[in-house]
Amino acid sequence: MTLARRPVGRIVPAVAVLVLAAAVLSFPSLAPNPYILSAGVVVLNYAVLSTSWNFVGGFTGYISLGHGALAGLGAYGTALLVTRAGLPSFVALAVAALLVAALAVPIGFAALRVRGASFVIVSIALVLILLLVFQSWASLTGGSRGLVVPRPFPGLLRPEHHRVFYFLFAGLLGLALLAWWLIDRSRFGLGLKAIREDEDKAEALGTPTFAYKLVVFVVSAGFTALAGGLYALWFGDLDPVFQFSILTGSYMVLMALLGGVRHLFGPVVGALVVGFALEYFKVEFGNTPLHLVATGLLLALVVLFMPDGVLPAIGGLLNRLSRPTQSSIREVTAAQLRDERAAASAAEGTRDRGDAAAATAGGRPQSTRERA
Amino acid sequence: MPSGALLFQSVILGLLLGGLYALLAAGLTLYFGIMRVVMIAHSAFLILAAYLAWWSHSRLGVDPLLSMVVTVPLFFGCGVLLQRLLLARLRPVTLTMMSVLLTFAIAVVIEGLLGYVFTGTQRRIQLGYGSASFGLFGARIAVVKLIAFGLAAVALAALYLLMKKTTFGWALRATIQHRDAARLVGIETDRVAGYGFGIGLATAAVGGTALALDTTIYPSLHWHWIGPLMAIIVVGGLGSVPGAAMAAMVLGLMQSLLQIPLGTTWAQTIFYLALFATLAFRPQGFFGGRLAQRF
Amino acid sequence: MTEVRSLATANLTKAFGGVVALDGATVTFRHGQVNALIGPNGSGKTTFFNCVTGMIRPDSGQTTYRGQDITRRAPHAIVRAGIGRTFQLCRVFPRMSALDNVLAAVRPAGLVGQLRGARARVEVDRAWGWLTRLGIEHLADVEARTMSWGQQKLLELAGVLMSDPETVLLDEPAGGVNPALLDRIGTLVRELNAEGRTFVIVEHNMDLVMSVSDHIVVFDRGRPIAEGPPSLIRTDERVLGAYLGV
Amino acid sequence: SGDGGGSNTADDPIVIGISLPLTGDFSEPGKGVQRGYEAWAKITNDKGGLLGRKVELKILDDQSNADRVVADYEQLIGSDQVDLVVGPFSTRLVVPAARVAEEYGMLFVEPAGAAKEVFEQGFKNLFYAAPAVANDHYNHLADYLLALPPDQRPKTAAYAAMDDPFAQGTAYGLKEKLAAGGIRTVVDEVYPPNTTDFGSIAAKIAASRADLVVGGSQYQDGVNLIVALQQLQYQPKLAAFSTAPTNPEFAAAIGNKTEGILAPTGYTQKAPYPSNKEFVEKYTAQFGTPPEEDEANAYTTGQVVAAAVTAVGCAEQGACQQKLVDWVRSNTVETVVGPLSWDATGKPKGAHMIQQWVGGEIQIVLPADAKEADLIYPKPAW
Amino acid sequence: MASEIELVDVQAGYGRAAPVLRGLTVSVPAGTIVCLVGPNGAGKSTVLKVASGLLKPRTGRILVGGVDVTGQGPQRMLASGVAHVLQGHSVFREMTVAENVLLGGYTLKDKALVAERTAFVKELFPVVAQRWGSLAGLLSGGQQKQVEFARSLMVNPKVVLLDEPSMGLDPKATSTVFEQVVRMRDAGTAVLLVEQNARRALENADLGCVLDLGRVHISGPAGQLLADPQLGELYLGGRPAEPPVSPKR
Ligand SMILES: Nc1ncnc2c1ncn2[C@@H]1O[C@H](COP(=O)(O)OP(=O)(O)OP(=O)(O)O)[C@@H](O)[C@H]1O
Ligand SMILES: Nc1ncnc2c1ncn2[C@@H]1O[C@H](COP(=O)(O)OP(=O)(O)OP(=O)(O)O)[C@@H](O)[C@H]1O
Ligand SMILES: CC(C)C[C@H](N)C(=O)O
Ligand SMILES: [Mg+2]
Ligand SMILES: [Mg+2]
Repeated sequence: MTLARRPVGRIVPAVAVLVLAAAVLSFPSLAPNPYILSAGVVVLNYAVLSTSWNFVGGFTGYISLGHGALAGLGAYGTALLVTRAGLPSFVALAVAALLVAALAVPIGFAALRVRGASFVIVSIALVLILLLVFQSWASLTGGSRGLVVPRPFPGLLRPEHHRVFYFLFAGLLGLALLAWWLIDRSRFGLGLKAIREDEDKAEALGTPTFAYKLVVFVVSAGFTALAGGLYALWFGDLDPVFQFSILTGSYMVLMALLGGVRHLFGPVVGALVVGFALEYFKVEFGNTPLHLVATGLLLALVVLFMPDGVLPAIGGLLNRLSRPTQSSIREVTAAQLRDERAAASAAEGTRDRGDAAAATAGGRPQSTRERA
Repeated sequence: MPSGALLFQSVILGLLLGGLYALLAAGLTLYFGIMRVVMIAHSAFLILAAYLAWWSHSRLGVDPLLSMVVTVPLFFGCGVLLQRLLLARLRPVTLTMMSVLLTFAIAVVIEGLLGYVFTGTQRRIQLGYGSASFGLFGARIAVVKLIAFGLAAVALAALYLLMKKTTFGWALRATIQHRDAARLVGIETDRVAGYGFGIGLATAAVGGTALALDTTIYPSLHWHWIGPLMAIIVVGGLGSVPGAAMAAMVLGLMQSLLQIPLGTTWAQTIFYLALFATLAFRPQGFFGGRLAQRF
Repeated sequence: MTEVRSLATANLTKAFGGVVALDGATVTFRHGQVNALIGPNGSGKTTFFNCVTGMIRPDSGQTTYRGQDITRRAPHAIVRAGIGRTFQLCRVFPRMSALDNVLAAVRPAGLVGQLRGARARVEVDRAWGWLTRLGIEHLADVEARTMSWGQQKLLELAGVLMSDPETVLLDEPAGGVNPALLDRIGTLVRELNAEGRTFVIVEHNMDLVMSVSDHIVVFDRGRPIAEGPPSLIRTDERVLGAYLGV
Repeated sequence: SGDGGGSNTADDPIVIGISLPLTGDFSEPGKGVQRGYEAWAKITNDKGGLLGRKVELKILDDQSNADRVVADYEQLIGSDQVDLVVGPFSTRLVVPAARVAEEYGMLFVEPAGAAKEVFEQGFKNLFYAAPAVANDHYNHLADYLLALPPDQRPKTAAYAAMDDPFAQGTAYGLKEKLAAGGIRTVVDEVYPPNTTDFGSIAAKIAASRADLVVGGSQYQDGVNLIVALQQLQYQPKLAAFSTAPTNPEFAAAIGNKTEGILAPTGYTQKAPYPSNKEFVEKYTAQFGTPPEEDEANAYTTGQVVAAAVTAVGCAEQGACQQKLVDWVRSNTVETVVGPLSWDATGKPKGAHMIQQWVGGEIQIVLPADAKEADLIYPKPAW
Repeated sequence: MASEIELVDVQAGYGRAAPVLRGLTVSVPAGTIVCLVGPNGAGKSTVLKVASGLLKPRTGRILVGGVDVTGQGPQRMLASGVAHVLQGHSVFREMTVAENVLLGGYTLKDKALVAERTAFVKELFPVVAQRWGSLAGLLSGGQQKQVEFARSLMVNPKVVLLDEPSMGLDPKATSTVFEQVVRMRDAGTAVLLVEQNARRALENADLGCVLDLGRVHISGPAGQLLADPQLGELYLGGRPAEPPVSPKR
């Protein structure tokens, strides 16, 4: 049963990757005007952010509403390194991301000690405290006057500027997705998922849970900071109120959740939907706060009716259509089972026992016939 | 060096502020500690209640305190519905996580509707006694602040008694801890959980009215309250009403005193410092902490 | 028979508020044996496991494993030293399939090991082997949370065995397991023991305890009151009074 | 414009793109600005439009959000192909918005980027359509106070400013001058924009017994601070707050205890400038109340753009924009706030007036040549 | 003899999955212990959940005292006299032992009766009295089970559904529990007992019922089932453990 599904399980993602990559890369040439292109940049930025968030949220189940703060740190870090230290833009970006990742170690040390609701609160607190610091420490950060990030390509016209950053963001997204995919299929990833399910049990099975959480938090922080920093270079104006906003973090959660946190492309799908939805609500309810209402309703609908996200919901639907309901009950009685087993071991002679013993000893069983 | 008079005045202001914090945190404690629901929308409801108080005062000419006659039952009803229609649909395994998002959505919806109905303009109740005050050993106590404090004290005491001394309180806690077992001892779990939520929201109605007496309100104000309130309930020990009250008073006082040397912005960081200190040294909270498990 | 000390504690003490759960417990388990730890409810057996595996810190006392002091190590480090355990209130990863539950017990080494694919053929086969031996292979693709109590219990056991511990601590492995299957579990324990694994089993099912163990330690009020082979324990006065209750 | 840019015929309206904070923190003044723009469009169209073409406004809501304001102007210029753009409200939004306009080469006249930061960005297409920037708002008051005989002159001053470039700019503009003139600063508080509880700040000011209290406020924070000060029964000799006291709802908001409060303003309905009479009349007819400062600033913005378009004779994206910019830079425009001209950074060269609440009404008291009443100092108790 | 509780041709399952119970009929007369045995995952707990109203059957009927109560929730069922003790651990972990036990009498209005019952269970299970004020979640596994059983003794129902009440209990407590079960039966209660401690349970039971694949496989007098060697091997266990494969070192 496990084997039978595999080929399909491999082809579908491969095709999805190709289609997605083609769509992403051809978008700039299809975009009718620079505005649409800039909207594309925004959506890609969302996608990178929510994918980065999903390193922590998706694998470990720790819901951080504070990832906006990490993006903000990346943005301010990049900006300050450019303006104060005079580093070239992209060097500053890399250095800032590394610094934020380093900073994520102590932050993670404090925050990852607590679970569930307490962690959510800590993550909210992180944003709020950084907001206070960046607002108050005006001599460094410019405070509420904001900070202007010099353009990395000063000669570029605005449409060209968008196009360049579109590809930069696409590259970053590819990198983040690759990293997520690698972890997802790895043993490290399985350990993280075990933490999500039952942290104490995972620890009791020998997973160094704290180290695992910390590592993935740092990776997530690094990618988030990269996205934030790249955004700063693209956007140009930083204001603590917007950089350190709970809403940013919440949108990341919304997008990841909407797409499906257990899926590689979940956050990307979520970013697309949210990106479009925000744009649509803005156009539709332009000058009333009803766009907030619409966003809220969208989130509520997802939570209530698609708690696992759009992708699993679609998958579930397809499954239900294509396959009859399966049962977890063994379809044979105890007596039949005994007879079957007896027959099997008679047919295979002593091999059955040999198999089992080899398996126990950590050896390689010669046959996998049981799974036919 | 601040003068003695300024210190004394700040202590008084801090205590009055702490009282308000305590009431507002109490409702959160209820959902959070007892029902495992992270209620981000609590402060949005608070602002909603404040708006209703403001609206009934400025449009109908009713004293804001009287508006509670309507808002408290109304909010109770809302809470019951909210729990029964929305939160009850969440899967228990992911309740904590999903409740964050669902209540976040509710908060945003409320903010949007408030903005739509009342516009984003900042509002303030204009009471005849708004700037009235009386002296106490050289300090001044504003009448409105004292009323807010009184409201908070009464509501808190009532809440505490309800949770500790009545069968309802027991039934509520049992419902949250093991729903099936609670049903099997005959508790109407749906109704009880609904009422529990209703009571939480009713405290928001009282708190919102108290809040409206002496501050400006605007639709997005609730974001401003979430941080300090969340910090308070963690410091106080999740689920402990007296703990939250103590933490609120202490932090309110500290904020007020720290404002003298540090200014408004830095003084607010006390909440987060206290939060991190709590997590580092006593994750179960400094004042409550009867809970057996970490969340 | 070898007399190698495997897991040993000296004066292990743990009090929760006024309740003294472990009261200076000094116990030695021998390598390569099936040991049983029995005692009335609340006598400190689970607490003993928790202290030994680092899940809680003892107030005082020492734990050694094969001569090494492991008292203050983190739980995962103790697992790496070779001690695996199951829980009394059985714990599985609820939203993972049975197969993944078992695979999650693999302990990778080194960075490369961490990043290797989790569904490597070797490991899947091994996991499958365990599921089969515990009679739940038909549930391999089923999420653990939808399993019956006994099925979860078996799944947990499969997970621990997958992590390939040298010494296995089982907290009430028989609780809720069908008696017909229990016989198979007894057999399994003996087989694994024959391969050199040490067992410490907490259990109230005396048939299982008496039939499977070489050495029995009886706990009462947080400390051992008797120990010896089953034949001896069965007739020990103190044990009869404190535990078997006749 | 349905057919996208480029092929404008004489019948096509001139589309003017604007993003405004219609919701969020700046929604109240944002709506004032919106009314001002609408009044300008109507009055202009009633007179036959610009270059014989109707004027059409395309207004988007930026939710008081800097990310949004950028996306809005991006959309207006790049996607909607508007012919002209004008600015949003508040310095915080003006700066990012101006950068978009700049990078698309558009003329950018704005009604509300008053803080000095706006003019330090090196923008070449930006012009602030009001008499003076924030730091100069209190110039007349500073001159007045420093000219008082030493024994009457206030000795100490307390400042409290919102953490906002504009609000701080006003308060600190005055502070610098007074401090240089020997008036000691005893309290200097900054509070975040979302502050609602002013008890502690007021306590500090009251405890300092400063002669003079200056609030760098937008609107509601000013109201709150005044009420908190009154609760503590603090009676300064002089109290000045930026923008709040000029709001029509101010008196009611603080329970009518307005006696003697001062405020700077760039606009008065009674101003003698020729276009102002028309503006006040038609605006009042359109909206039922007379215009305030925010409305006037927006109207002024419209006037500046109209003057440039009329003089240059074009209004579309492309080369025309640079001609408009050049024209504005080198000319003086008659507006409802008086004749305006700009330096190289787009900074206007005028000054603000000072108003004071006297007998339940707000009156201009400085400068002497424009005054409607005498400044009362020390102010009566509130 | 009229059945106190009767499940007639019940089909039931979880969510959208295939049914777990597939046309199952069980009835328990008053004053009788019926013991359900069967492999893990056979559906024993599911039977009890259907009987107490925790799980609504897809088809089939549930009769209590001859009255059709199909589809009623647990509160209504309790009111009709059906009590259910869950498998595993279902104490209210963050409430005290006292609160747990007293909540067992949640539906009782009579204060005196509550006091009397409390005294009774305190005497029956010493740990309840000793740990009266501590949080139930901090007790040991077996102690929690005892508290749970004590909680269920606070009311005096007509039908008791017990899901592995002896799991995790030490021999003394196990005996106490079985004694109580027998006493209930003697007082006229209908007891539906699920036990993996199958031999011991059948020894105390009147009727036995072997469940497999969500159907009743065999049912009959308990003694008869115990005597059946085939059933013993398949469901009741009790073979001596196989000798070790290789000699011990
Ligand atoms: N976290 C805790 N806090 C307080 N008391 C505890 C805690 N854990 C265990 N205890 C107490 O310590 C004693 C020993 O408990 P333990 O769980 O070790 O018993 P046990 O021997 O495993 O019993 P059982 O056979 O019932 O599982 C009990 O009285 C229990 O109430
Ligand atoms: N919540 C659930 N959701 C989906 N399937 C379930 C659920 N609970 C049980 N099942 C399935 O129903 C079947 C019967 O479960 P049940 O708990 O009734 O078994 P049981 O006979 O009590 O077993 P045990 O002896 O292990 O307790 C099992 O195959 C199990 O996988
Ligand atoms: C004078 C006002 C219209 C200026 C505006 N409040 C600003 O933030 O810059
Ligand atoms: Mg135990
Ligand atoms: Mg069961």
